[in-house]
Amino acid sequence: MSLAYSALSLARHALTGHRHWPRAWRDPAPKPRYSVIIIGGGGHGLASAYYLAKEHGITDVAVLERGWLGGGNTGRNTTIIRSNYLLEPNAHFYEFSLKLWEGLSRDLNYNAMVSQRGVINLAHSDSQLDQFAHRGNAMRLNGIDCELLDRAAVQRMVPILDYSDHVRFPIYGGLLQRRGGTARHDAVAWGFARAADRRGVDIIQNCEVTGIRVENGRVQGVETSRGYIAADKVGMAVAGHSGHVAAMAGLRLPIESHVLQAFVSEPLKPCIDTVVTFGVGHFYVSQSDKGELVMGGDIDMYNSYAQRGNMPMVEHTLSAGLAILPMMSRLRMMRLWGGVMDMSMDGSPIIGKTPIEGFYINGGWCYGGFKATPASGFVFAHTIAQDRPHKLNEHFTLDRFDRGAAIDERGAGPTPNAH
Amino acid sequence: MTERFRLASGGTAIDRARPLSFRFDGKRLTGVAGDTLASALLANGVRLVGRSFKYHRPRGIFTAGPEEPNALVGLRRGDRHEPNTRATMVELYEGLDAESQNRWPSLRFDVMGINDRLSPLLPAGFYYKTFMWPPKAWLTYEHYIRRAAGLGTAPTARDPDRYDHRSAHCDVLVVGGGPAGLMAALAAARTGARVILCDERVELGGSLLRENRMIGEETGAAWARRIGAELGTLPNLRLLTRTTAFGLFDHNMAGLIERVADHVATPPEHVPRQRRWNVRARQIVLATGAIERPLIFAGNDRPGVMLASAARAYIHQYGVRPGSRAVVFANNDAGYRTAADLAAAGVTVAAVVDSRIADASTGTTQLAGIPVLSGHAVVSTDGRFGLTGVDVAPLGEGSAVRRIECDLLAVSGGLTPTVHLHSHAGGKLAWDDARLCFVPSTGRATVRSAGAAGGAFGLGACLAEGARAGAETATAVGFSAPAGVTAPAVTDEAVRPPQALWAVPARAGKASKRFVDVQDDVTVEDVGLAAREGYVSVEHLKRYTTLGMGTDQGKTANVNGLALMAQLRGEAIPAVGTTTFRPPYTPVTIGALAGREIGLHFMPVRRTPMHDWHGAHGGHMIETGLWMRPRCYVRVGETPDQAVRREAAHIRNAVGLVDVSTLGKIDVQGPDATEFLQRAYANGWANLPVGKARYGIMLREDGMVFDDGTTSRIADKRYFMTTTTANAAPVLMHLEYLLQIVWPELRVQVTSESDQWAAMALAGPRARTVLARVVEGLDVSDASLPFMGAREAHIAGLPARIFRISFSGELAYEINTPADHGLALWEALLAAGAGEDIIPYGLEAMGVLRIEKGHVAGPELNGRTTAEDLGLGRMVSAKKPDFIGKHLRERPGLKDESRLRLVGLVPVDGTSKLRPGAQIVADAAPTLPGKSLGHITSTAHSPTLGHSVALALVSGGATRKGETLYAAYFLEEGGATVPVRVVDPAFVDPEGKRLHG
Amino acid sequence: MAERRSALADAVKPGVYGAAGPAGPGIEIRELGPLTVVQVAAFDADRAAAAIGEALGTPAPSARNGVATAGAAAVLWTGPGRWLVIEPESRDLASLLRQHCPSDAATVTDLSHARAALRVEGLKVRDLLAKLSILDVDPTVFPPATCAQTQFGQVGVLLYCRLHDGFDVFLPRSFAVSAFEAVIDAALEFGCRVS
Amino acid sequence: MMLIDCPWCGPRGHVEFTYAGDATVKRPAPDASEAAFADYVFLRDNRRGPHRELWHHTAGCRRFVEVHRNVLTHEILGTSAPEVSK
Repeated sequence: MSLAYSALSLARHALTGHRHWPRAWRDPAPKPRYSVIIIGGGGHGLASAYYLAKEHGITDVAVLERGWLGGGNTGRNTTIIRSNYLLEPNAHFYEFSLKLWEGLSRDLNYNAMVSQRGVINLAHSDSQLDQFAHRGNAMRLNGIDCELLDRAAVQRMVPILDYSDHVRFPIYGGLLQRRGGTARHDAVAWGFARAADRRGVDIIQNCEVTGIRVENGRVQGVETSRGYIAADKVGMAVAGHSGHVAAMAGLRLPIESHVLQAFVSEPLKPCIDTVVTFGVGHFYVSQSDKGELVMGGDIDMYNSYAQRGNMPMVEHTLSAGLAILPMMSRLRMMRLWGGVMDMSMDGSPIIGKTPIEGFYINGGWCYGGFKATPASGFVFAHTIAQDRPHKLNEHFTLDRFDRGAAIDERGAGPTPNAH
Repeated sequence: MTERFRLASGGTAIDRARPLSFRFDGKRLTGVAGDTLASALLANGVRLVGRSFKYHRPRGIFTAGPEEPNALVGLRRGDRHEPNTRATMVELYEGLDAESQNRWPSLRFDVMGINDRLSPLLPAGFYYKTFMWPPKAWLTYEHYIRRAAGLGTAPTARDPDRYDHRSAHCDVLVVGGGPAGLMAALAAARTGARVILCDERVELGGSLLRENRMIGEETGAAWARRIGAELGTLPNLRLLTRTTAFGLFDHNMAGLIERVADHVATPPEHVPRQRRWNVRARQIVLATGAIERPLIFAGNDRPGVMLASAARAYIHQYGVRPGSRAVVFANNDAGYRTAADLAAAGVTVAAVVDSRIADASTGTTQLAGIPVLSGHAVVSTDGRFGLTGVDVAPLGEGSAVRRIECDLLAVSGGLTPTVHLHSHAGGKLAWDDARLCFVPSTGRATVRSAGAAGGAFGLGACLAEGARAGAETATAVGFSAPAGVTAPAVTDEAVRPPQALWAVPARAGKASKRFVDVQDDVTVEDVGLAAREGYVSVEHLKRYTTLGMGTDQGKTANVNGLALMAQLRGEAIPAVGTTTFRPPYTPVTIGALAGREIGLHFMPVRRTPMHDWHGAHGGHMIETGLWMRPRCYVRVGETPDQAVRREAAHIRNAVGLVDVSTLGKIDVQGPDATEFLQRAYANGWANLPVGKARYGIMLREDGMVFDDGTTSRIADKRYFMTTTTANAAPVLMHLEYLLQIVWPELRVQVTSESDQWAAMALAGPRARTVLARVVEGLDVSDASLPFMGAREAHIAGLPARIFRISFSGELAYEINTPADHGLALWEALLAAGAGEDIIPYGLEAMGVLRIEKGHVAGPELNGRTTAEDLGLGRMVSAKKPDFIGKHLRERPGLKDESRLRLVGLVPVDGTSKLRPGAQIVADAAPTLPGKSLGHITSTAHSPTLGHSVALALVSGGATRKGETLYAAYFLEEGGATVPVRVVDPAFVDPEGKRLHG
Repeated sequence: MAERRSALADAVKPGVYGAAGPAGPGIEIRELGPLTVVQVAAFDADRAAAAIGEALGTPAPSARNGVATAGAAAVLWTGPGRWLVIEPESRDLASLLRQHCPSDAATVTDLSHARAALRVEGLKVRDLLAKLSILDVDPTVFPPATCAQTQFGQVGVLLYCRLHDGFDVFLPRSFAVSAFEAVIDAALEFGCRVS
Repeated sequence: MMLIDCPWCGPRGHVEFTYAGDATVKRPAPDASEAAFADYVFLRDNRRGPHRELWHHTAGCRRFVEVHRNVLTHEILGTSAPEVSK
């Protein structure tokens, strides 16, 4: 029976009670050597392996995952995709990513539920509208869709927000990117895994990297919980744990790990159609297809590798939520969890070569990782295959801090928890 | 309609003398005080209460507690509507109004019920495999999927109720008021320790209220009531009923929700609906009990199928007969107790179906007149909206199916300890093969489980463990246990071990579904599909099938699902592991998490001493970083924009007064104060005489501009520093860091004086005239008080610090007075200026004036600009051996000539309006994507020049002076680009004649 | 001395608010003032403490969160080598302290106008503080003659426990109205008399 | 909420403090190289486990506190007055 996913194949399999679906990806034992090893079986690592195979014909690749695929931030984020960035390197990179998202489900033959329902950033003063105008005009000049909305236009799109005057932060308007939206996070990991597997990539779960072997400045391979595996090239895509893994290769990074929490409400009939971001309150919300309100806030502000946070940030985030959505008050928060973020020193990612030959880094994603997944894999694959960055990641180098070429979207400076 | 299922007697929770009327789906019914909505519905014979999430199958009441997956209702109407409310946890009150959910048009006839027929096409994860064609069509498919999904409907209005927060600290927190919890609380409290006991139900007792057990001569319920009363008399113990411990966080901070007024129609005035307790406990005893698992067989989801523990609870706690004719199906001894209790309550028990083979060693329990079918299982059920009968067959070979009529099927698959909080605290779990459940293993030293929560299911064991846990936790924090708190001796009857029966095998040719997770409609076949496709880790199983992702978070489903996956993988259950329990234990009202920091109090408001005056005099108040400031003062018949232009023009020609109290003010004092400023600022401070002010720029260590402001030397070893409004707090902390961590040898103290001083700027050609009228004992002539002079004097009898500094570019004085005098000084200056036509002016006119002067502010100090970028490079000291920012500002990227640097822009045509946020490009009609040369940061209509002017950050900066570029505002449809000329940013009085005047 | 206008001048409206219990309001609130508040911040804590002693007759408390009183003046410990001297406005306290504190031992800063002060009393006062702050306000932990700096929500406050059921609460001036509203709101369930 | 034992004020909830990052990075001497300053400003060990970090007791005594905390479990191993640069 056809391996491809489609309505037809679904119907055919229904006749046999779905008893003949094959594995989505194999469960191979690690080989002693690979051309390329990708550390980290999250969206970025799996996408990198997929594009290595698809774009560069490199299929002798292993993705090593400590636990289960997508168990890191891929499966813990609030699934927002957008490219509404101010600074050119970010704008071009994330816009390329958004374009990949738009064709991703069909490219992978796996429905990643890419839902371009729009992303609105709310403005609460004229000066904030000016800042949004700055960002919006920059986006348009960079060829990215974007609209500046007045209060009435925001109200038409998101009628459920509080437009009364009895609020701390009245809504003046907003910045809308219609092509922004959400995608199904787990499906991204699974879809890339299945597609990479079908191109010959070995995806190896429950295989923790415990050491990185480097000899005279060149990477040799990795020690793992399943033995030593040699490789010509090794790429790490373990955002959240970059500091920890890079240390195995003797590298210190311009990164701190911080915990970011997310919450979901009980499932409800549709009430919010777009992604709404309330920057002043560090709050954003969207509604999942299951009907849950998916909410996020700011990081807990202290270094952490624990995938859980504390109540003060929950409290603050939900008060912020009620400040724009008082109707949420009687709804219930059903689940809360934390993810570990690579907070870089300028709030922008690091994708590129390292001082160690054959060892490449992909990290420093702050909160931006999920939406970057396809482009991150695409340019990381290029960087590994060609041993030089792709045009889209040439600015995201590790040495930009020494050179004074930080990409500081927020202007917060070298204070990771401020980005 | 009468309560035909209400028993004549019994019911530990209810008061038959107090009838209550309520509505379900508009139908008027009656219950009694003490009922839950679920028990009242059952008492009235209502069995169909909702529809399932995915297949919209008819569902009834499945449990009697917080684990309820099915009986979710919409409670209350209008702005107090609460979707997805568990009927089993709702205390009945007079006039309660509930409606069923996830059905249209009605509960009995639900069109989406079609999904059940289509289910062969909708296996787990079906949506990952389809809806990919045609391109971009997903949004359309999704539109319908979203409408089919979801459960209840959200209210749209503001919640009229209030939610309070409070903190509490204790030596021992006991969670759960069942037999173990009661003993633990008593034993701990008797030592004198500060104890908090919380229980999520209205009454203490836990299982004692739901079971027919004796403790000594008393019934369990009576014993619980007596102990509860005793606890109530202990001053060092706080008793919190109707209070759910929803989460356990770092350092023993427990989150509790007290449902203060959910049991009444509307909360009394000033009483919160719910109160959230933040409890910090030195020791914690988790006596959270256990939750029964269902058994999995074909048709195990019909209304009338119920947990055995629930069936017993409805009888003993609520005096309700959960059915008329029952079958009991169990893999453990709970079945027999259930059958006996049902029989005693007058329910005909048609059979006890025990999946275990009876043998000589174990034998079978005999119950008078109740047939026991050992080694049998229920293989299917019938009944569209409620159970009408079950088919029973021997397990394994030979399938002599026998049909048994019944309207109740009580099932028990064994117990699962409620380990959520243990798990929140990072505790691990171990699988117990004898008891067939996960029990707490290692965990936080200060958190321990007692009773059923720890796997001790016998009453006697619960009581004993509770007493021990209470005494030991109290002694662990330094209290000594007095003699005499011993648990009453209760002998637990020997139980035969349960026998694993994770799913009754499907019968050939029967397609009827076997549900693992009844809320999200996850079947045994779905688990099989996940295993087949490689989604074999627990987390993949959960995410791929949505097992345990519903409002009940899989309390009755997770372990069964896990066990099935283990079977399919041919591994032991521990090898498959268990999903991490995340807070909350049960869903928590968002309002209760937010508390009182909502509405206008979402973030505190900061007010200047002249706040009320502004409001009373036409000030349009706007928020800037918590502060409320007047944007402008609008006169009758004026628009705000006109007001701003009028005010700005007026300052250039006459005089005005603006409130600048929001500026950060820092007292810098000490023998090394001067050296400290030398190192903290980029420019030099060595030779500033007392009585003089100086403009300073602070850099970040990475070389970017951090903040700017004027600092004055008011005494030999004392400076008065000002910062921008936005950076007042960050600058102070930065200085504290430098003094405490980097240069501890410097003897300097820094103290915030931001709130100590009211500050106002008197600006305009006539400023001196006005000041001279009211100042006392100070010659304010240019000779005596020149530009950048700083003096102390009295003004209109009020102490003041007068600084001759200017943000506006006019002759100006920044005047500070102790805050409580602020309004008086403000009014005195306005009075003194009456003859000079003085006006108050606002934030925006101030902005216009500073833009005309080319002074940088927030939009230019964006954290990405260096001193050079802002045209302040010459100020940065080349001589000082060290200062913050010195060492990284020389990096090539910060010296690059193509950096964005400050320039002025004017419209070439002298009329076009320049707008903030416009992009600067080289072509009149740029092709997209195009190259940015920079952007406009601030604009104003210059009253002096009579046209629009702008400050901009442009690549190359001043080197482009004279060039014509284009300002592009793409956000405006058809917005044409505006030709602009690059000029010096100081548009007005570049030589500074006016301010020196 | 010139008339002072407190930050709460318009906010404090005498009356009884909230629940009316049989025992009367559980909370009594009145504004204190005008006060003189002077900070002494030491480079040499011992010399500074002694100097304060010379100036006021009682040495500054060295114990954490300690309070010493000298006549109408209270000396509150606000950090290592840091004190706030608080008294009803009457004399030039800052100059007095400056005379006694050598400039190489401590600095003196007048903060009289930087705060608004409330006297909060009543049987429910500790319950009220438990609603507003995260401190452990149990009498065994926070007894009379001690003080603590903490926050009400996002607003930093200084609490001075004078009596078992009596606290003085010092609020930052610019936040005073906002914080006062929060205090009254929290007190409603206990009943609250503002005088 | 974490409980930080301020060496000066006593045990307080962590929301009274402002996190100030790795306590082990020390500002180099003024004559140190640009590279040394870049390391100080940008590079972190970011270890997974015990971590020495600074917290500023913003709502309390306004002193920086050195907290020895396991960032994997959030368990605090000790607090002290910060060790200063020199």
